[in-house]
This record gives sequence, C-alpha cells and structure tokens, in this order.
Amino acid sequence: MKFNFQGAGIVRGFVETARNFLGSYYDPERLTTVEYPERKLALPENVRTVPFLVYDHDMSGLRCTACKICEQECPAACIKIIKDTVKKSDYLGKSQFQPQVFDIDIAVCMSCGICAEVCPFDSIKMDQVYELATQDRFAPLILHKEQLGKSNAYFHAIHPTDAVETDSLRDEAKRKAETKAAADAAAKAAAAVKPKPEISTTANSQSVGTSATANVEKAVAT
Amino acid sequence: MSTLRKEISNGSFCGGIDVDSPLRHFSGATRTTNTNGFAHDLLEISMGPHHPSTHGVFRMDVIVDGEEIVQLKPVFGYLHRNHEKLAEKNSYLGIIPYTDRLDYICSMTNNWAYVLAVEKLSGFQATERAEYIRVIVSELTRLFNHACLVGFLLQDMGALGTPLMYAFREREKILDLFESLTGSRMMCNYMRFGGVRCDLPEGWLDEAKKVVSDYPGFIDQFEALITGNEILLARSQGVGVLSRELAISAGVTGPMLRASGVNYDIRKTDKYGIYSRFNFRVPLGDHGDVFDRYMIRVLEMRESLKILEQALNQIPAGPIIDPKAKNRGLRPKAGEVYSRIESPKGELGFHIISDGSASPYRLHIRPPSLINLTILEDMCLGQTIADAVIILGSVDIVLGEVDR
Amino acid sequence: MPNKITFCLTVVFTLSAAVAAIRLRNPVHCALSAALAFAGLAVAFLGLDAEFIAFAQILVYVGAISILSIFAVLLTRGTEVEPTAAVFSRSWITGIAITLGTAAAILVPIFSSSILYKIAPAVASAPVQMIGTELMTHYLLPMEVMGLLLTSALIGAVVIAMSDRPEKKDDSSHPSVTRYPSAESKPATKRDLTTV
Amino acid sequence: MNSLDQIFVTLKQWLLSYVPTDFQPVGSALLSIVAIIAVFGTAFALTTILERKGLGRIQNRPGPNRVGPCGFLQPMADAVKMLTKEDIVPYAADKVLHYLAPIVLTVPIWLAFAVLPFGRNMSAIELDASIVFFFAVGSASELAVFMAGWSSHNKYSLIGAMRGIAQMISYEVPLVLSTVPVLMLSGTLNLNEIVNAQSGFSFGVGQWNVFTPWGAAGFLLFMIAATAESNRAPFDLPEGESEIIAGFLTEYSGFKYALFFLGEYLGLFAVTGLAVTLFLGGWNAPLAFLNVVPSWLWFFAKFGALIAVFIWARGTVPRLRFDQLLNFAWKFIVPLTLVNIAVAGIWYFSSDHLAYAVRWLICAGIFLGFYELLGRFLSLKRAPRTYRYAE
Repeated sequence: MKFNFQGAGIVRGFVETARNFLGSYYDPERLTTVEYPERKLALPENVRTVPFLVYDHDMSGLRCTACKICEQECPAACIKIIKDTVKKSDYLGKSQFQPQVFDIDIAVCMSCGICAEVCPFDSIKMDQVYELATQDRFAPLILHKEQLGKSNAYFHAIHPTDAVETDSLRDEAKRKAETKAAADAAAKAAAAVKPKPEISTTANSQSVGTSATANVEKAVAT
Repeated sequence: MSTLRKEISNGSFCGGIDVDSPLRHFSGATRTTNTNGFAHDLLEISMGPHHPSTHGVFRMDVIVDGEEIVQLKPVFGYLHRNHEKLAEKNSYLGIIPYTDRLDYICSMTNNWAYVLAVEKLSGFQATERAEYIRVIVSELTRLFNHACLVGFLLQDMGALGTPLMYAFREREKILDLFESLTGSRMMCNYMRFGGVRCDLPEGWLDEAKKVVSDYPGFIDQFEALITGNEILLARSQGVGVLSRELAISAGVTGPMLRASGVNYDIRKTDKYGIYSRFNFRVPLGDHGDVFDRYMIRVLEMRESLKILEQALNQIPAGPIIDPKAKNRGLRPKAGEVYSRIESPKGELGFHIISDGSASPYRLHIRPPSLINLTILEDMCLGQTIADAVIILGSVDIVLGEVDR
Repeated sequence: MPNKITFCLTVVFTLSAAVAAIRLRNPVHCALSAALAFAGLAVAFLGLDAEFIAFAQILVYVGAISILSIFAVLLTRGTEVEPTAAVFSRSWITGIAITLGTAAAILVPIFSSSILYKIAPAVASAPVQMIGTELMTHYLLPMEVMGLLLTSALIGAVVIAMSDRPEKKDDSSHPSVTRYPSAESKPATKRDLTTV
Repeated sequence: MNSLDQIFVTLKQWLLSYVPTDFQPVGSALLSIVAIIAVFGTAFALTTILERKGLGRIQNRPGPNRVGPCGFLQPMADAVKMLTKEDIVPYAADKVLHYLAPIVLTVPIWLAFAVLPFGRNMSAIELDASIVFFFAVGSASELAVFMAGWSSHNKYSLIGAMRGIAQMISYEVPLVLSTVPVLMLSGTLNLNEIVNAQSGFSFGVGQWNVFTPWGAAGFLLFMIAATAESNRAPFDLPEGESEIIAGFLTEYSGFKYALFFLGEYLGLFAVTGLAVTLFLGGWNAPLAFLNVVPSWLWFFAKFGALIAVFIWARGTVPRLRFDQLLNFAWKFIVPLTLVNIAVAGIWYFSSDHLAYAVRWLICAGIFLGFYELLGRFLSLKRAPRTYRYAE
C-alpha cells in the first residue's frame, strides 16, 4: 500500500495533516483543546493544589492541634504555626491546643501534599482551588488560618472517598473515647468508693494515642 | 599582515561599527586561513541562554566558519537550584517532591530512582502490587517522554509545532491518568519507600488499558506524518554521528547509546524492580546519528507498549505499601548506596551517603541529561548551526536535570 | 513639460546616487548607492519608452549585480573603515587620467556619430517581440558567443569554489575521540558495561 | 451577468467621468492604487488570522478565537499591539539602513500588483513586458533583506541576511525558468494575453496551462520556487526561528516589524497571483457553464486556494538545511525546469503529429522519468535503514 516515489514521504505527511485539519471539524479527538474559562474540566478526586485546614461545624472546631508535624515535614518550609496559649476541648473531649497562627505561604508551597500525608489529626488536607493568581506577589499569597480553614462539608465535596474514610475513623475513635469515658466514669464511680485518681489520666492519654497511630497508618496507606 | 593583526584585535565581524565603539567587544571574530591559503573569518555566536531551541536556559558558545561549527562550548548552570544541597537539610521523605523537579517531564522515574536507592539503603522491599504500579507509571512516562522528545526534535527542525502538538495530545491522556492517580499532572510525588503513596482509583486500570491500546495508532499517525519525510531524512541522516567507542568512553547512556549500537539497557542488565518478568526487546541503531536517535525512541515506545500490556494484565491485588517500611522520620543506618534505573533519558542514578541521621549526609544525582550533553561538541564539529540545534534536540535534555 | 521635470529629477537622483557610490566611505553603502543609481538609470530608460530595457536593467543590475557586489564586499571584508586612512587614494592622479581617457573614449564617438543629427521618430518604442526576433536572427552569433563566455565563466567560478573546501575527514579519525584515552583499548562488549 | 462581472470597471469609469480629462490618467492610477491597497491590505489581515486558525486546526486546536466574533478581530488587536510597541534600534545599528529596509521591502512589492489581471479588463496598467516588470520589482526584496540583516549589527541578523540573499538569488532562477514554458507557448510576455490564451474550453473544461504536462510540472516547480522566494516554510531559513532566533528580523520591533510582516505576505500574494495568472487560467472559470460567476471572483477563489496550500505546507514539513536548500535549487529544481522547457518544446512541435492523449503521456513520462531519476541520483547515499533488536 506504500507508494515509493521521490517525495512520497512528504506527500504522506500532507495527507496526515489534511486528515487532522478536516477531522478537527467532526472528531473531538482531533480538537482536544478545552477552552478554559468557559469550560472547566471536572477535577479528579485526587487532585491537590494547596493545603487547607478542616474544621467541624465552625472555625472553633478546627481539627488542628498545632502539633507542628507538618511544619517540620514540609520540604519547602512554607508553614508557620504558633500554638495558642489556652487549650480547648477537641471532639474526643480531650483538651488540646489550637493554632493561634497558622500561615501557609502558597508562593513557596509546591503542592506536594506531604503535610496532609503526615498529619495525625486529619486536619490538613489538599485543596482543589487553582485560580490563585493575585496582583501582589507577597501579602495575598500568605494564607492565614481564617482563609485556610474550610468546613468538613467542603472536604466531603472535593475528596469524598478520603472524607468518608476519615469520618468513619474519627467516629470510631470518638465511640471508643466515649466508651472509655463511660468506663472511666464507671471507674470513677467505683473509685468514689475507693479513690485512685491517677488511673483516669493514664487511660485518657492512652485512648488519644491509639487514635493518632491509627490515623498515621491510614494517611500512609491512602 | 599588520592590517590583518589589527582587524583581529579590533575583533569586529563586519561593518557598521565604529572601531572606537564601546560595543566592539561584543563581536568576537578571529581570522584564520584555510588549506588553500584563503583568509576567512570565524564568528563567535553565543547561542542561549535565551534561545528558542536550547530547551531552556542552556548556552552554546559556538565558533563558526560561515555556518560550519569549528568549536562549541556547552555552558550550563543557569537553572541550578541546589537540589543536592537541599537534600542534606530535608528528611528522606521530603526529598521525594524535589526529585519530581529534576527532570520535570518524567517525575515518576525520578521518584523511582530515589526511592529505590533509599530502599536499598534501609532494606525495604516494595510490595508486589506496588512493583507493578511502578512499572506501569514508569513505562507510561517513557512513552510520553519519547513522544515529546521527537516532537521537540522536529520543532527544532522547523516543523512549526505540528508533530509536537500531536505528541502533546497523547501526552495529555497520560497526564490525565497521572492526575487521577496522584493528584498532580507532572509533579507526581507518588512513590514511597516500600511502595507507592496511594492505590489506583476505581476504573484507572481500564482507562490506562484504553490509552495503551490507542497509543499504537498515534505512533502510526506520527510516523506517517514525518518518518518517511525526505526533508527529515536529509536533515537527520549522517548528522551528529556519535561513534560507539566515543559513546561508551564518554559514559553516554539511554537511547543515545543504543542508537550508537551498544546493547545496554539497565532494565535488562540490572533487572531492577520486576523487569525480568516482562518480555520486551531493546532496539539498537547502527549509525548513531540524529535519525537513529529519533527512530530508537519511536521503536522504544512500541516496546514500552508491550511491557505495559503485560503489566496491566498481570497486576495482582494486594497492599500497595510495605507496612514495615517507615516513611516519616526515616533514619537509615549509616552507609552508602548507589542505585540506578533506566530513565527515559538514560541511566539515572542516586548516590546517597547516610550518617544515620534524618537527612542524608550527601546525596548525589547522576543525571543522564548532563552526561549525555558533555559530548555535544564532538557531535557538532563540522556541522552547521542548524545541525547543532537538532543534535541538541536529539540528545534529549531537560535543564532541570542538567543543572539540578 | 512634465516629462522634462521627470527627466531632470531622474538625472539628479541618478547622479547623486552615483557620486555617493564613489564617495561614501563604507563599501556596503557604496554598493547600495550603486543599486540606487542602477534604478535611476532604469527610470531614465522608462522615460525613453524602452520598457523592456528598463525592467531588464532592474532585474539584472539591481536584483543581481548589486547583490553580487555586496557579496564581494562582504567576502573581501573591506567594510572596516580605518579612521587614519586618507580620504583620497594616493593614486588619484592615475585615477583621474584613467577617468578622462575613458570619458574621451566614450564621448568622441558619440559626438562624431550621425545619430545626433537624426530626428527622433515619433514613437520610439521597441516592442519586446521585435527585440526577441532581432536577437534570435540578426544578432544570433553575438548572443551565442556571449552565452558561451558566460557559461565558461560560470564553470570556472564553480571550479574555483569547489577546490576551496578540504576533504571531510572520516569519523574514525575524529580528533576528539582521543580525548577519552580508554576508547580504543576497551572493546565495547556487554560484559564490560554491566559492571558498575 | 456582464454587469456584475464588470462592476468594478464600470464603477471606476463612472468615478472618472467626474474628473477633468487632463487628470484622468492620474485619477485612474490613483483609483487602482486605492483599490489594490484596500483589497490586498484586507487580504493580509484575513490571511494572518486564517493562517493561524488553519494551522491550529492542523494541530488539533481551534486557533485564535478570543478577539471579536470567532477571533476575526485578532488582526486589529495585533495591529494595535504592533503599532504601540516601542521601536527599538540597536545602538550599533546602521540607523539609516535599519530604517529604510522595511520600506525598501514593502514599496516595490505593491508595484508588482499593478500588472496582475484580477478579472476581465481589471489590471491596473497594461504593459507589453508585464511579467518582466513583475520580476524586476520583486528583485528589490533581496536588497531589503540584506539591508535589514546587515544594518542590525546582530550576528543572527547577519546570518539570516546572508541566507536570505543566497536563497532568493538561487530560487529566482527556477522561478523565472518555470514560467518560460508558459511564455513560450503563449508567445507573449503580457499577462493579460497569457490569461486570454487560457480562456478557451475543451469539452467544457478550461484550457488552463496546468492541465498540460509542462504546465502541471511548471506549476509545481513554480510553487516550490515561490515558497522559497517568499521565505515561507519549509524554506523559511532567513528567519529560521529555531536556529537563528528571527534571522534578519531579530532586531526589528513595532511598526518596522509590522512592515516586514506585511511585505512578506504581500510578496507571497504577488507570486500567488502570478501563479494563478500563469498556470490556473487567471480569472477564467474552470468549467464552461460556470462563466456566469464574475471573473474577479474566480481569480480570488484560486488565489485563496493557493494561499491555503502554502499554509498547509507550513503546517506539515520541517525546514531544510541551508546547503540542502541550495543543492535542492541548483541540482534538482533548476535542471527540472530546463527539462520542462524541453518538454514544452516537444509538446509544441508534436501537436501536428500525435493524438492529444499520446502527446500528454509522452510529455508527462519524460518529465516524471527525469524527476524520479534525478531524485534517485541525489538521494543515492540514503539507504533504507533497519534496526536490530536485542532480547
């Protein structure tokens, strides 16, 4: 089927470009451009751009405990965390610090997602916003806690699989903590007869410890 | 003779310039005599770092006689970003995203080379499924790297972007796969010590199979467009010949070496990962010129497709990461390791020295682009400027990897 | 009247271009001015209704001859003007003598020619067809001789240009191979390569 | 039908009737100039956008489509951008020549349109040797390229300029030689008469030169030479953006660059118009019954089709190397044009002795045989390659 005369290769090239030119009018395979601002592609679930912080209900329910693991692990060192001075009770009833300052310089951030991967509290996750350009290249690109905090519902919307998995893990941890608390209360009631206050603290920290380990494993596995 | 001397010291290449002009030192021209005794001028051209076809910020200091190159000095370092030094401050895990940015076209193979070195250092073993995933993503990377390379090569040859756009069209499909798998199109940051970061999403394998089964159609189309083209043949055959001996002694690896006829593919020689399980061949060229380098890449794409078909069909279920492998806070015992893989551009090696701390004591990268670039002058001597551009294009460099 | 104005303008233009071609210091400028002078001559031919000659003048002189002279200027690398060089050549007396001799050789036959006393025909046009017919019949021999001369000149030029380039060395004797001394001693075998 | 065909001629005569008789020649010339500048200026704007869209379609993308409806106001945006850009002249440049070069390129090209017959009775001036005039004014573009490249005092510019002149001189020879068969068989140098010579119909099909073997071959050779002459891909070496940045245009910006751009496209239009005139029957309809369509519409339809071919080529083939380009001209195209002249002679003298089809086959066979043999001979060094595989 191959004709070999002088210039046959060039002629075949012409045929190929002509096919592509004509094909662009009826074959979507041959006109692959997506005209961006009008048409946006649906993002796959895994897409990651810059990090955000997940909260339950409202900003006061920020999951972050200012443990600074992400700050340490961030390869680009773009996270800055300052612990609050007062502790608040978290969803397990355990009193924890929250960050007073949580800044991410997204001009430095390289969207690697390691912060989300190492976070033991399922607090920092990767966002999917991508229209991040600003006119000033300094101040507006440093995202503060208020801009970073987003609801769990938003997390569910952009990463449904991960969010459902996270929620189930957290629910389980919470149930365990409640059982523990109930057990503790029973123990306390028993201890009221025979008081021994040290046990309750040990039990409590134990429960937090297990949930953290479980979360680390999960983060690595997904 | 005295006027001749004077002109040399003036060093201007043609008229229009005052000898007292402060600009005259910009034009470096020297005068030599050829075998017949005719005096003629040599012209020094600094091609780059801002030049349309130096593939980034690369500079070639070229001295030409007419359009024939008599000397060429590659100058690099304009894109130096300190990756090796940064690694000494980062955790072992935190280095992985930096490896994405070495050869920013093929982040997957970079990941693999680094992860393999750390696994060798700390004795981890990737799980079965993870090994398959690694092979699949690496061969996909090889596919689109070679497609882009031949596209860029033809762009350098002046084909106004058509082959490049066709190559990019296919590359987009693979990048879409990577995006749904890893969350990022180019900076995948996907592999981890003992496995990979996340499992294949639902339906990913089917999409990958579809891409792989459509790919031969693209190669056929591409070859119909350009392979038989008489202009391509005339431009590339016999141009930039790299002899077998020079290639070996200069440490050239990858498709460039194989185009010179040396049977050396680390997938075959080292059998790293699970490459020994796959049935594929290594294409070899005989001439070592630009056309052979072009054809070897086209043929390698077809061989990669074979590997992909086998891997996609054989991939087992199971865990994607060794639960014993520690990623965060890894402190491998003190030691030294060199590990290498066949990246699409050649032998990509990581040399890590650990002192037992959380960061490497020293990390050195053996970038195939850099080593392959060192013999640029040998290939370009006696050729024209237009040839130098396509010879550079056929080397397949990514400046991110050359300068690190 | 308009014809005379056009003629005067053309004369001024052509002559100044010709003077510039001689007097400018940069040879490239001289060559370009010469091209302008040729173009001016073509306009003068047009004023004489000699269309074909005018177009041929542009085609040959502006399109080819001036380009050739530019090539010659660039190849002989005479574009550098030395600031200390005298404006006039020392051999200017000889130059003037040659110029006067040439001018006399042209002017004497013109003034002694009978053409000056002829009355110009009303329509002084030479149709292209006539030129062609004359060239192919009456002036065939001169034309053939000229063609032969040009061809031999062309062949001579090609011969001179061909010997310019030395024979290309084959790749095995490429000098840069020796930069890597191990190249010859180590045959490339698979086993050699697999050792790290 | 006739009124529509002659609408522009009538319009011009009507306008001229208001002009005093003494000034009618000047008025006629001015009207023609205005018409040519308007038509080909618009064609320039349209071609830039259509070329980019066409190339886009070839490359699986839609091309510019943001400015105005379907992107058709893009040329306006480009013009505004070009005109408002800073005009940079290098310090060491020869400022006078740097300034003059775009003018020297653009002005003579406009003259070339004066002799092209755009329709029945529609050529601006009637010259006996109009094709010689056409080539004469076209030759100034070489000087312009040299002036631009040399005066910029940039090494890339100089290389581009030297490439440019060598290329244009080399390809001017086959460009002129490929028109010789047409001139021989038409027996005239007048473009209008050449068109008239192609105005007949045999079996309802136009007697265009391109339908004869020497015409078809001449047309192909002419198109190749025209591509090179107008510095279009794959012969865009003087600009060669992947090798020498932008060649002789490297140091040009703003309005001067726009003028160069305009000049290059006008040069392309001029040779395309000449190709239509010489080989594609000028303003004649291809089929007898299509004569109802106005003649100028036919001219511009053929013109547009040829421009599309140039764009198509630009989207398909890679660039030649400089020595290959010159070898291609002197060792391939020029001999073939000479063979074609001989073929045209055979065609002419065999008309009394042989049947049309036999004559056609013999002439085509001679040309194609030479083509194939010469091509084989020149590509002797290239053997088909095979590749080994290691397991």
